[in-house]
Amino acid sequence: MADITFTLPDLGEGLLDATVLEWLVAPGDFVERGAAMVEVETTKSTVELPSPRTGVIAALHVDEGGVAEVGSPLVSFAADDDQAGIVGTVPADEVPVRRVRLTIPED
Amino acid sequence: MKTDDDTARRLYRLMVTTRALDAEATVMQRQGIIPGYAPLKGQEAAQIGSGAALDLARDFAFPTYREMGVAVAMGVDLIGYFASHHGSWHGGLYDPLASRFAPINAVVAGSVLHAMGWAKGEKLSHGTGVSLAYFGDGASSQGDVHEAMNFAGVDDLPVIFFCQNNGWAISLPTERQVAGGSVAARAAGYGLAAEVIDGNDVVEVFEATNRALQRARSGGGATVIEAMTYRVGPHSTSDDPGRYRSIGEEQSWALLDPIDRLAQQLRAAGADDAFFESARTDARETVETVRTGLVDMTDRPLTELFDFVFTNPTPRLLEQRDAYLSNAYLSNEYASEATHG
Amino acid sequence: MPSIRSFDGVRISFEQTPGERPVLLLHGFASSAALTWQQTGWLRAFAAAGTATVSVDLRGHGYSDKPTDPAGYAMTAFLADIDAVLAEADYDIVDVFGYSMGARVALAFAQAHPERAGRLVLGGIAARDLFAGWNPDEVDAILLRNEPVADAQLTSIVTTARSVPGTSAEALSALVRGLDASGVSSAPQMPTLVAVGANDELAPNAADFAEQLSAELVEVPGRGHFNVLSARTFRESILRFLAAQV
Amino acid sequence: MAETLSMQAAINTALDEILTADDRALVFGEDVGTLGGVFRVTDGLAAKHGSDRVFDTPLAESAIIGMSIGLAIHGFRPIPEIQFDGFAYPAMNQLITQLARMTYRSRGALPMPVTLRLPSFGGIRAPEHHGESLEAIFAHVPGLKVAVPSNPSDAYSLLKQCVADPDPVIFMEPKSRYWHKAEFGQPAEAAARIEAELPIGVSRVVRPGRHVTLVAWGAMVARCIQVAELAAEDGVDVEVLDLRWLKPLDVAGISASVGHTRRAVVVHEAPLSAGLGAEISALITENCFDSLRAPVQRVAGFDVAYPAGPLEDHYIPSVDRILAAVQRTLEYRRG
Repeated sequence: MADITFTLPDLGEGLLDATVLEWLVAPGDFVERGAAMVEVETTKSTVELPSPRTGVIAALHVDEGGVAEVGSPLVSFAADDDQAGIVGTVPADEVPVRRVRLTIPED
Repeated sequence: MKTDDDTARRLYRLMVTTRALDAEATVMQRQGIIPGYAPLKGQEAAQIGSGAALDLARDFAFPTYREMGVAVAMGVDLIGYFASHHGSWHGGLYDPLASRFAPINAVVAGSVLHAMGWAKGEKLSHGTGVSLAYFGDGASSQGDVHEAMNFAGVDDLPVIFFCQNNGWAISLPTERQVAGGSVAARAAGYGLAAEVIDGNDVVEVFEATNRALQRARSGGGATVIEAMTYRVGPHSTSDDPGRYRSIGEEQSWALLDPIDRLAQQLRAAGADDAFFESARTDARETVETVRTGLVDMTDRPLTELFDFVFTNPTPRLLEQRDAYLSNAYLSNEYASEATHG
Repeated sequence: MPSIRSFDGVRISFEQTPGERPVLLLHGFASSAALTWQQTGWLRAFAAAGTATVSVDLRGHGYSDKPTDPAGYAMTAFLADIDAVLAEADYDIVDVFGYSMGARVALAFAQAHPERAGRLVLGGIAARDLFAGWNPDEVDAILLRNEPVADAQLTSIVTTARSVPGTSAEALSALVRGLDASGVSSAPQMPTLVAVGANDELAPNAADFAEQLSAELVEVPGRGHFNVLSARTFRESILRFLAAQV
Repeated sequence: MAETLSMQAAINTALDEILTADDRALVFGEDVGTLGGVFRVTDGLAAKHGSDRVFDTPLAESAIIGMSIGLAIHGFRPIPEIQFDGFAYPAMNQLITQLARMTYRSRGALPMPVTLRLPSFGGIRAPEHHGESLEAIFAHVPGLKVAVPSNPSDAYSLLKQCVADPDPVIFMEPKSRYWHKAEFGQPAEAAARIEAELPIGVSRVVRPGRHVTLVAWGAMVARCIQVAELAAEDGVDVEVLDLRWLKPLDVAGISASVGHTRRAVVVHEAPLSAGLGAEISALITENCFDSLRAPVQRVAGFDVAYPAGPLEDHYIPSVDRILAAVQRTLEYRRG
């Protein structure tokens, strides 16, 4: 269950870090890509960062009030190894139900 | 032919319903009600504008797997349409002839040839109907599309080649897909009329489709319409656009929403809150109806594994069916379905 | 970004998003439409609510022209710019949402054209005059010569302002001298909301100000002048206020 | 401790090593570059080997195969991907009349070292045309070879063998097994295995037994191992033979197995009629007629289009359908 970690994206204008004002998601939440995820403050302005991924939040790496560095971990999503392909589902390894019995041959 | 206010309002209602259904489909996939879905968010104007222009008495539409908006515009049975995404029946459970809407087709470009063929039939029978083939910038690279356009050109066939250039074919951007940068530009090579239109202006799409319909009905032959739009959502509910494009790009397009654009024009033309509220209410009712239909949708009866392979089934196939359905090891709820004729 | 040429030849750029009831968005001192409304998620929130927006880069800011003559920054110039933009956008009546200096301009617009403003939201602003206590020469020391001055708050605000990319020190200097952002003459005639961060040091005693305008008030706990804009409660209360039936 | 790997990762490793070892090798197809493949099988290869050698193509399967032929004539070793089995149909002309025929037409002057990777077979509740089994079509074409791995280590070693082979090979990847992890062994071990298994066309007994042989490939191998374990509960000892190559078929291997179990059931997902099961059954009858204790049985998909949703569980040979066929061979008495 290797999580997928996203760093604080480059906020432009040479900014190196930002203060986390408020998380709009919590670990365990299912979030769609693009939904509002976290509010951060830079020296110049506040920025509402959208979720970079559709999935379940695994961990928030900077607490509210904490300083996040551009390029260092900000949020992790749970990513089960068995990621479905572009279509369809991942087949479950079910134990098959059997009804037919066999008889041992004489030879 | 200017689009009057009533038509614009009808187009708005159809787009609001399509947007609500499209969003609910992703929710239903997350909830496991359907295994997968291909969202069309952002392309409502291109689909409603073209689908709503068709004359259900004589025209025929050929969709791929992402034209739910066209199905809404043409009044197709939506529970039957969503049966395809529900995994009940690949082509959907609606009646294609009654709906004038060919079965859902998962391999793109193939149905473009079918639209051309239908148009050939319409011309041979001296009808005034027109077929409309849906394909995207991705499918425009398939040989089938080029062959269809050439055939239509040779015979001046009454078909509209409607390309929703939505910027992406799964992970490939249009500039890596469409050499020369324009699908419509190729029409000249086949002697066809062509228009590149703002696919996010539903009135422009509606009027361009009507122009092409008039041309075809009056013997002027085929038209290539390239509706420039944008696939705001992922290719499918298990796609991760983060691997090939930025959120900034998606959100800048999302801000230029085709539904809001028409809302602005309707509001300026005097539409009041009551109108907008009724559009939202209709959409909610349709979503509830479709959702309930899919939640209650039962598996297809086993006999349907065999029933539609041929129009006149071979004896061997019937034997295969009867042998399987009457097998002891099928659990009793199936065994009772043993065929009876 | 589309733009129009205003009465005095100054080119004003602005951004539009479609929707039902339009709202005019006016950013703060040394900011821009993108910084104040795009990055903070406001444009996404308005799009989700189906509300049309017109976000203007006020003269001297963003992509708009940046005159350096203080006379070019009279409030009447700002109002003329807005008239030109609204004419281009083909909007007669708009709701207006201004932040900080933009709130001053919004208030002036509402008072100049009461029949054109539907609802009015004034963010990050209070009774105190915008540049109250700002000595233009000290501002120039910081802006033009990067020399800190005794007033620590002024130094920090103006230094930050200067560091915003795309800003022009000369334009900001001229604006501080030219803009007569004096106090309020009369209560606006349309429904008004004053919305501030509870710790906004540039907008003290907002409650009195709201009362003076007979306006509703929202104070967001824990937030100051520079970080209330993207706060969830700030956003929700303003959207609710704007959505209330006229 | 032997490393466990999914089939996706095993194929990714093989492609990575091939691209590193042979600068003429190219990997291309729809969404294989930036996206890393719709099943992530080519993930990271474009970044590592550059977009000149791992690249996305426009959406046109005929062109993908036609281009591969031109590249091969130019001296490259193309490894194209067609994204799904059902998308191979538009490429049939290039595959059959051109790729399979070029060496013959040029009297050997133009070898075609092309390996087409084709995610195949069903079992993932996918839309139409995403669960088809085309092996019989390909196996019937003179000039094409066909290989089908059933597990990660075979996926690794078979793919390397296919790419090394100078002739065109259709490498059918059982997509329902992409995610299943299995013991893989160190790459060096796997490389050694390849040397041991030359020439191509070798099958493998994955479970020895003495009462009946189940002949299978791809995802059906795991299904047959399940059947063998269930049969053991009844005291019946089932041998499972993983063919690995469908063209050429391992006649010796098949004959050896059926020779000692004296009963055979062939299992495949493709429709029954004119499926590859018919060819295998004919070979068994021709080579093991005297030792057969029962007619060869075939358990396959019905002669219907690949169905949607839950119907796929009835279409694909189930444990019970295979057990029923095994029982027919056990209880058969000559008339």
